[in-house]
Amino acid sequence: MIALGWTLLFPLLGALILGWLAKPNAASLLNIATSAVGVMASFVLALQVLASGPIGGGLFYIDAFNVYLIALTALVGFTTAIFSRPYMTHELEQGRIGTGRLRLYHASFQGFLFTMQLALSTNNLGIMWVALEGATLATVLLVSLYRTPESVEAAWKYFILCGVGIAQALFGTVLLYLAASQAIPDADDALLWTELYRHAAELEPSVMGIAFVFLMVGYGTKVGLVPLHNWLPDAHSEGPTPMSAVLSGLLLNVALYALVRVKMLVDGSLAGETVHNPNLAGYLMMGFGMLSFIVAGLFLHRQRDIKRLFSYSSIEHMGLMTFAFGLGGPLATFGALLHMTVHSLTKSAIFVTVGHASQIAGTQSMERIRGLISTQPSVGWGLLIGTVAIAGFPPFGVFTSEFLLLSATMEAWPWLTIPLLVGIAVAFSGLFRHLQPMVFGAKPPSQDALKVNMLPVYIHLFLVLWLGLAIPGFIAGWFDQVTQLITGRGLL
Amino acid sequence: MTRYLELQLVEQAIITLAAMILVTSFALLGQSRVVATIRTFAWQGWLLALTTALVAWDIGHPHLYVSALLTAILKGALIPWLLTRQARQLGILRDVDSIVRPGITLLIASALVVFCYSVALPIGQLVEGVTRDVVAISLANVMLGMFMLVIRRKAVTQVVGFMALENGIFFAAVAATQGMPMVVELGVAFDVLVAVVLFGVIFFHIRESIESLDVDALNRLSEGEK
Amino acid sequence: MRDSLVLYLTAATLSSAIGSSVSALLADRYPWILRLAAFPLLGLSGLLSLAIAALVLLEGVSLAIELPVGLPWLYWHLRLDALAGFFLGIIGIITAIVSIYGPSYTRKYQQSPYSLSALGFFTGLFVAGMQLVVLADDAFAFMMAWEVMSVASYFLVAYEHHQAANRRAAFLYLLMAQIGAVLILLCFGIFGSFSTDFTFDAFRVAQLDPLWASLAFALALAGFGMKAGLVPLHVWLPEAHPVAPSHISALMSGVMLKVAVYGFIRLLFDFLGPLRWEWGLVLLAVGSLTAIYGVLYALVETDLKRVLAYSSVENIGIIFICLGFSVTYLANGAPILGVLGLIAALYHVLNHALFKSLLFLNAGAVIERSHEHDLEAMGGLLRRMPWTGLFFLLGCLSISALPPFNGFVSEWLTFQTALQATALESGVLRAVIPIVAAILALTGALAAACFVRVYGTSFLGQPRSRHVRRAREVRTGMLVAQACLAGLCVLTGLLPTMVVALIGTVTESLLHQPIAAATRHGWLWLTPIGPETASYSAPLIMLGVLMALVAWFCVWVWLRKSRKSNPITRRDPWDCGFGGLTPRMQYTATAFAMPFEQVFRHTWRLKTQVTREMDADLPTKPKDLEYQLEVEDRVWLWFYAPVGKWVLNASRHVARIQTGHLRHYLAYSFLTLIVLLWLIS
Amino acid sequence: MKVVEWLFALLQMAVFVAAAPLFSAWIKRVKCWLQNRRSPPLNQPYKDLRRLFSKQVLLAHTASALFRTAPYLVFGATVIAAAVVPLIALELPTARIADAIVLVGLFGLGRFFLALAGLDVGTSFGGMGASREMTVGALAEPAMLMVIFALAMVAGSTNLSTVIQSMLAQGLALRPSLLFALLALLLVGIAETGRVPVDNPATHLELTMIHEAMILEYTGRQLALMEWAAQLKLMIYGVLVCNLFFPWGIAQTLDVASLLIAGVLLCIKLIILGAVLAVAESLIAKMRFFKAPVFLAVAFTLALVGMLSFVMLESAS
Repeated sequence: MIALGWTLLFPLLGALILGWLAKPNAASLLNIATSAVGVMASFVLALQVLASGPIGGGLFYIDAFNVYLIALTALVGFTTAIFSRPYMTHELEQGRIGTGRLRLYHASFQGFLFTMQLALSTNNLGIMWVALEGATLATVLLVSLYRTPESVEAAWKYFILCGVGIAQALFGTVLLYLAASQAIPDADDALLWTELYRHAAELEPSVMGIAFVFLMVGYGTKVGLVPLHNWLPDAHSEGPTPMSAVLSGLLLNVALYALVRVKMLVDGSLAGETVHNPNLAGYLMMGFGMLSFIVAGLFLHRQRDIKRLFSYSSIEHMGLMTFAFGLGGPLATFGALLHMTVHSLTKSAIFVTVGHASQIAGTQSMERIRGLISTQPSVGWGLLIGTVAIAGFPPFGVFTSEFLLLSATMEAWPWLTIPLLVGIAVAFSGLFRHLQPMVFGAKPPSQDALKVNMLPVYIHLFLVLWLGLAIPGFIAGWFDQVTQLITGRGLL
Repeated sequence: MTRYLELQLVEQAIITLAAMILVTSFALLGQSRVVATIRTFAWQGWLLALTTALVAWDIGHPHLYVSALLTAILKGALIPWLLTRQARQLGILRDVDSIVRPGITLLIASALVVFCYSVALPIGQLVEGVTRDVVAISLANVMLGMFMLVIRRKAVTQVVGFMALENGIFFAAVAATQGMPMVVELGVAFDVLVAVVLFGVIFFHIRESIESLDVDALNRLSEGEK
Repeated sequence: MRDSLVLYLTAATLSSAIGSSVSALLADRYPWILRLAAFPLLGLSGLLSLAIAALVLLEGVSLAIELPVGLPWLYWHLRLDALAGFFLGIIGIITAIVSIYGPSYTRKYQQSPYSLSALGFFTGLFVAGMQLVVLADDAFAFMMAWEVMSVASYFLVAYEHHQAANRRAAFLYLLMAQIGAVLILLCFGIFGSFSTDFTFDAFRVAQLDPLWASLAFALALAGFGMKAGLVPLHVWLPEAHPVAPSHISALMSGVMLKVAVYGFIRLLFDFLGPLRWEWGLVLLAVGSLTAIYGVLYALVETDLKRVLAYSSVENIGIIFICLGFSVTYLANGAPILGVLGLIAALYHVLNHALFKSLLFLNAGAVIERSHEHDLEAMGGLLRRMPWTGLFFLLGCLSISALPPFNGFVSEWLTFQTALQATALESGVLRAVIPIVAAILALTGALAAACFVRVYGTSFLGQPRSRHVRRAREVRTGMLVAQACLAGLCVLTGLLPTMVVALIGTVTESLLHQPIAAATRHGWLWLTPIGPETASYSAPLIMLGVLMALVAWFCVWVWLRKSRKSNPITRRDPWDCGFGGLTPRMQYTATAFAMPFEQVFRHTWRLKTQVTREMDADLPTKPKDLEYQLEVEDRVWLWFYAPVGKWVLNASRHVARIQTGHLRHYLAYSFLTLIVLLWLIS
Repeated sequence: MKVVEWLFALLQMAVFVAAAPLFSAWIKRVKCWLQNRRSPPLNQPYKDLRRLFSKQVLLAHTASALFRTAPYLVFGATVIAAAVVPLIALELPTARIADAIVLVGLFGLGRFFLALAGLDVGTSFGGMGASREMTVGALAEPAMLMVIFALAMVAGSTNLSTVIQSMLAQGLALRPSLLFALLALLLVGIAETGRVPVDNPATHLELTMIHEAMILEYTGRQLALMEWAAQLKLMIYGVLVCNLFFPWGIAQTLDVASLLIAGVLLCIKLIILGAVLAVAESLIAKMRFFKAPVFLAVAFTLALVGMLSFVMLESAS
């Protein structure tokens, strides 16, 4: 419990302090330090949970599922903090932002981390909603940090779309509460996930159906499912790159996490149901997932802005995960969990390199980024290897998860492998046709090497490589616990 | 009809209020001037507070009084005041955000209400009559709020639509489920408050970047042919 | 004891391949590392795999281990049987020889802007990947190794990345590799859904029902065919091979394509239960198409390495024809003939690995010295690079299927297999197989013409450009490598009986059907079915050829004295009395292929462009005449271009939904909500 | 016994090689009769060869080593081909060295070096000749193989002497497959040995020649070897036609009587065949080069039809 307290408390304190701390250098260091403490605490917490089962049960509840996301969140937050130090310093030197905005940036960064951890660790679906709304509020000013017309527009769209979406999720939660209040005597416990899960079978199916639709649309907006995705590329491309990294790496995951939690309830309630299809939730998720996967892949071909490119690739991968969770079954679920991990690691690493690359070239438009390998090998190779990894090539973990997903699909829905195959091919070509000219080729005169910090990239890619070559025993057991949690059946 | 008459007076009052709230939603759709929209929204807030108080009195949940108070202060007074103030500062208080085809809009809106009712019907097996109708109405409120968001062009009126949508949700929470747990209520209220503040901030940003608050002018970021 | 030895050898060969790639990482700082560490380690790895192959094929050793990596419930299974051993041997030979060639070849990159580290690193990774592919014994390890092989070779194709053309080629290559890999994965997925887990042992016992079996066959054909270069999936080959460094092209064309063939053989003969004769027909059709298509394009291309790439397509076609024969016979209960077909296929795999690598190494030498890719600019290289010329000639003889060289043996075996069609019941098959044989015959003859053209225009005649006139012989390392390969070509052609006996162990372990007849009559006589049916004695024919050379030598020695008194007089060649023969008057490669263009004119899509400028005072006499010929791959125009266009259109249409208007987005979410509510109510 | 067989095989090969110029001389003579010209004596080719062998060699400046070795290789390949073809006796050890497919391969080998030699000097004639030769060869070779396939399927073997034996064994039988195969073989032979209507050995008219264009630069003994190889090739085709389709009288055992009969009979067959060829050549005019593919396509189709007719009509069990 103490560890949990630290995990939650430190980001909050950090946010408050950094809101006042004016010195850029100290602030960025403090930012790193706070996140580091968060990582420690979350790892301790993870070890506790793995050793002695779920803890909490009242307002907070930590089981294998969310503790691994908590650890992941803390880790990515930490590495991104490391990256944001040189990045933001360079922005400051370039005069794109002032110290005031830098304060805002650091405060929002930690605030965002806090909301993420809160959303993950809470047991109360209402609080979870509050936290996710809070995540939007914390990041909306980051999107418009540069105050360019585009960034303001992006912020507005982000705000309204996510706000509306999350409001729908709130309505869904209310309906959930309505259904629960019939089954659970004590009204105050009626939103606790543990309670709901225990009484899942008694929840009124018709209400749960409607509730899930609202929650699907609501949290789906945050996951970035087509056609609710429109805020995502704008927000990613206009904000500062570290924020894009955490948005892609964390926010989407957490939203998906919420969706999966709800799906578990709905499945429980609809099981053995005649009015609705008992697998309603799964089918909805599969549909949305497949749609997002294909459409995002097609979008990749038309991109001009490097950050938009990779945000669409995020949509594509979230679609794949949603599809996999909807597919259900141990193999698919295990694959989806693995994919969640490796995707957020790889994608945040990519955004780190993308940030450096766009600073080297002084622009985000891909026509003007050329010959990175010749200009600054570390960045060029980082971007190239990262993209190879995200495109699903071994020996990186994304390949492993896609291997699992494809074989699971082959077993359950053989003919669905055809659109998957097409989607993979389209997405791959969309990525590489833009990537190759950027990394390869001779060094253009306008570009010069910068002082960069590639440590996050190395850490992330190393982890992804490790997961691809050999999934360590304890992580495998961990994922297997989660798979048992979600599907009721283990894999090992 | 007889079933309705069997209800207690309080419940009848609640349903009447629900109907009035629905009317205000329609009114919000219909209003064309910013200031009037905000005012109507304030009315909706008061009605919502009143409903909450009635429910509290009906089932005697003390914490519902608190949330009634919260609603009255936030939705009834604070938010409308903030919006008005910002609108005045931005000098758009008297602007007109007229609807293109009022007739069709009204038609669609009423169709939506019917649709929501049909969606909410199956809930009937679950609980006694009042809740079912209340759910239907709040669903209608939510939908109308979204519809308003879709058809309105001004940033301010969009915010009002957003708030109206939230009102619908609140109404459901209060009238159908006798209020959410306190902690959730507080959290939601806090979020709403922050949201309004941020909205205000972003109004000014928009105003700086494009010379109006017309959201249709915000179309730089698109994937279409350039 | 020997098993543990094999285990150690396997570990050693893999680790030295990896070691070579890791050590190469320093090559940018210390270039000598590439010469003194990376390539020697690579060669060591090659020799070790060769040793393993020898142990497996001669001693019948086998190996099956699990590495504690991969998925927690599915560790990497590695297994070494005769088939794997055979292909490991091929990988070993070529790798070893390439690592002799490499050090002196890669010198030219030391001044270039390209990173030596990348070259060495990915070369080692590439080789390790290929070795792992043939060793892998479960689907996951196989896919992992397969993709590592693809990615590493992608980086090698993109190595000289400053030219946009190379980047395009690499992109196309990786894209098709990706699609092919997913197809293979799906094929394994079918097996997986019919068996307990994803190990190949489970696949072997899996009972697929006919429909799924045929589906798996189709997926495998497409997936492995995409890597092997079956028409119409071959388009990456002629793009990727020319742009890669030549020793890499040798590895890719000589070895990687064979690894794809290995995968297909493994899946077809080892996993897929009872074979069906329809599959045989499919293989025959695809193989014939590929063979004839490849050779016809090789005949009109003028870029040296493109010609070689298309000829690889042709040879892959021949291999698949042999496999088709084998499947057809096996499915019709003629096991001996089926084995014979498989032997022919494996023999041709070996041959093609040898002579195609040789030719690519030659091409590398030629291009390095003459700085020309285009046949039209070469000529007269034989007198400037005599040794390279000799080895290239041997390569051409082998690939043109001329006795007594190795290419002929496999073609002869294929014909012998085809001629036993009378053993089949089905009249259709009896009629089809001879026709395929006819196509094969045509292919062989065209290949001979193609390589006469290549050799004649590049090494004979007079130089057509300044660089070529200045060309000199290459360094010793490169020559030694070429010499080894040329020697192996001659050897495998000279002793077919022994090679067949060697391959016999592979087919026996795979199909449990010995072939005693072929080698019964000693090393001198190859008698596939029986001496009365057909017999071939390569050594004696070689003897005859040698005697001809000896005769020439004797004449030369005998005339030495008289030559002293009156030396051989050299004159200008016959010029019709106009005088002044210039190199531009020679027959060009395009001109050489002209009759074929006339005959098979409907095969290609040729863009001929003639610009002639008439003489002012004599309007009938052209003063300046220019003839340009462009060849476009029809498959590209018919299949790939439309698909590409379709994707772009689709993406354009889809992009319309991102209008940029917030209210539209809200409307999407609104409508989604309504639709979903309507769906569930 | 083995040794004797080997010796006799070598002797037969020597006879074969020696008799080749005579056969072409005979054809020339018949042609002269038909065109009522005075014909050269039958030993004229031998005189030419002797003259050429005694002449000194002239080389072009641009000629490489390959140019000088090519004649020996071409001649050698043709001689090996001659060695494996049964002339008057069957069951000889040399016949087992190579079967019919290898025979085609050997012709291919010779053609390969011939064409390279043509390209070596770097004149436009050489190139033109080589290109045309390879075209003709590339189309003739499959046709030839088809003929062999047809025969091989009939006889169940590609071994020439086995094939001939089975022909003898079946006696006089009219098989469509063999008929078509014979016609195809005649056409292929004409094309391969550069006779009218595909090529004209008599002319040096620059634009029509194929074979002559390739050896244009050769002089002295090298030219002699090339010429001789060409004559030998013609002879081989003649013997193939005679012995494969009209094998009666060929010696199955190595005793003097049967060998004599076989020799005499073969001479008669060749004389008739030569006469037929001569008649055909003087009746037909040389065709345009680009008609040659059609000519060979006909041969190919005939052979294919022959084989298919065997597969469908004759082998049905």
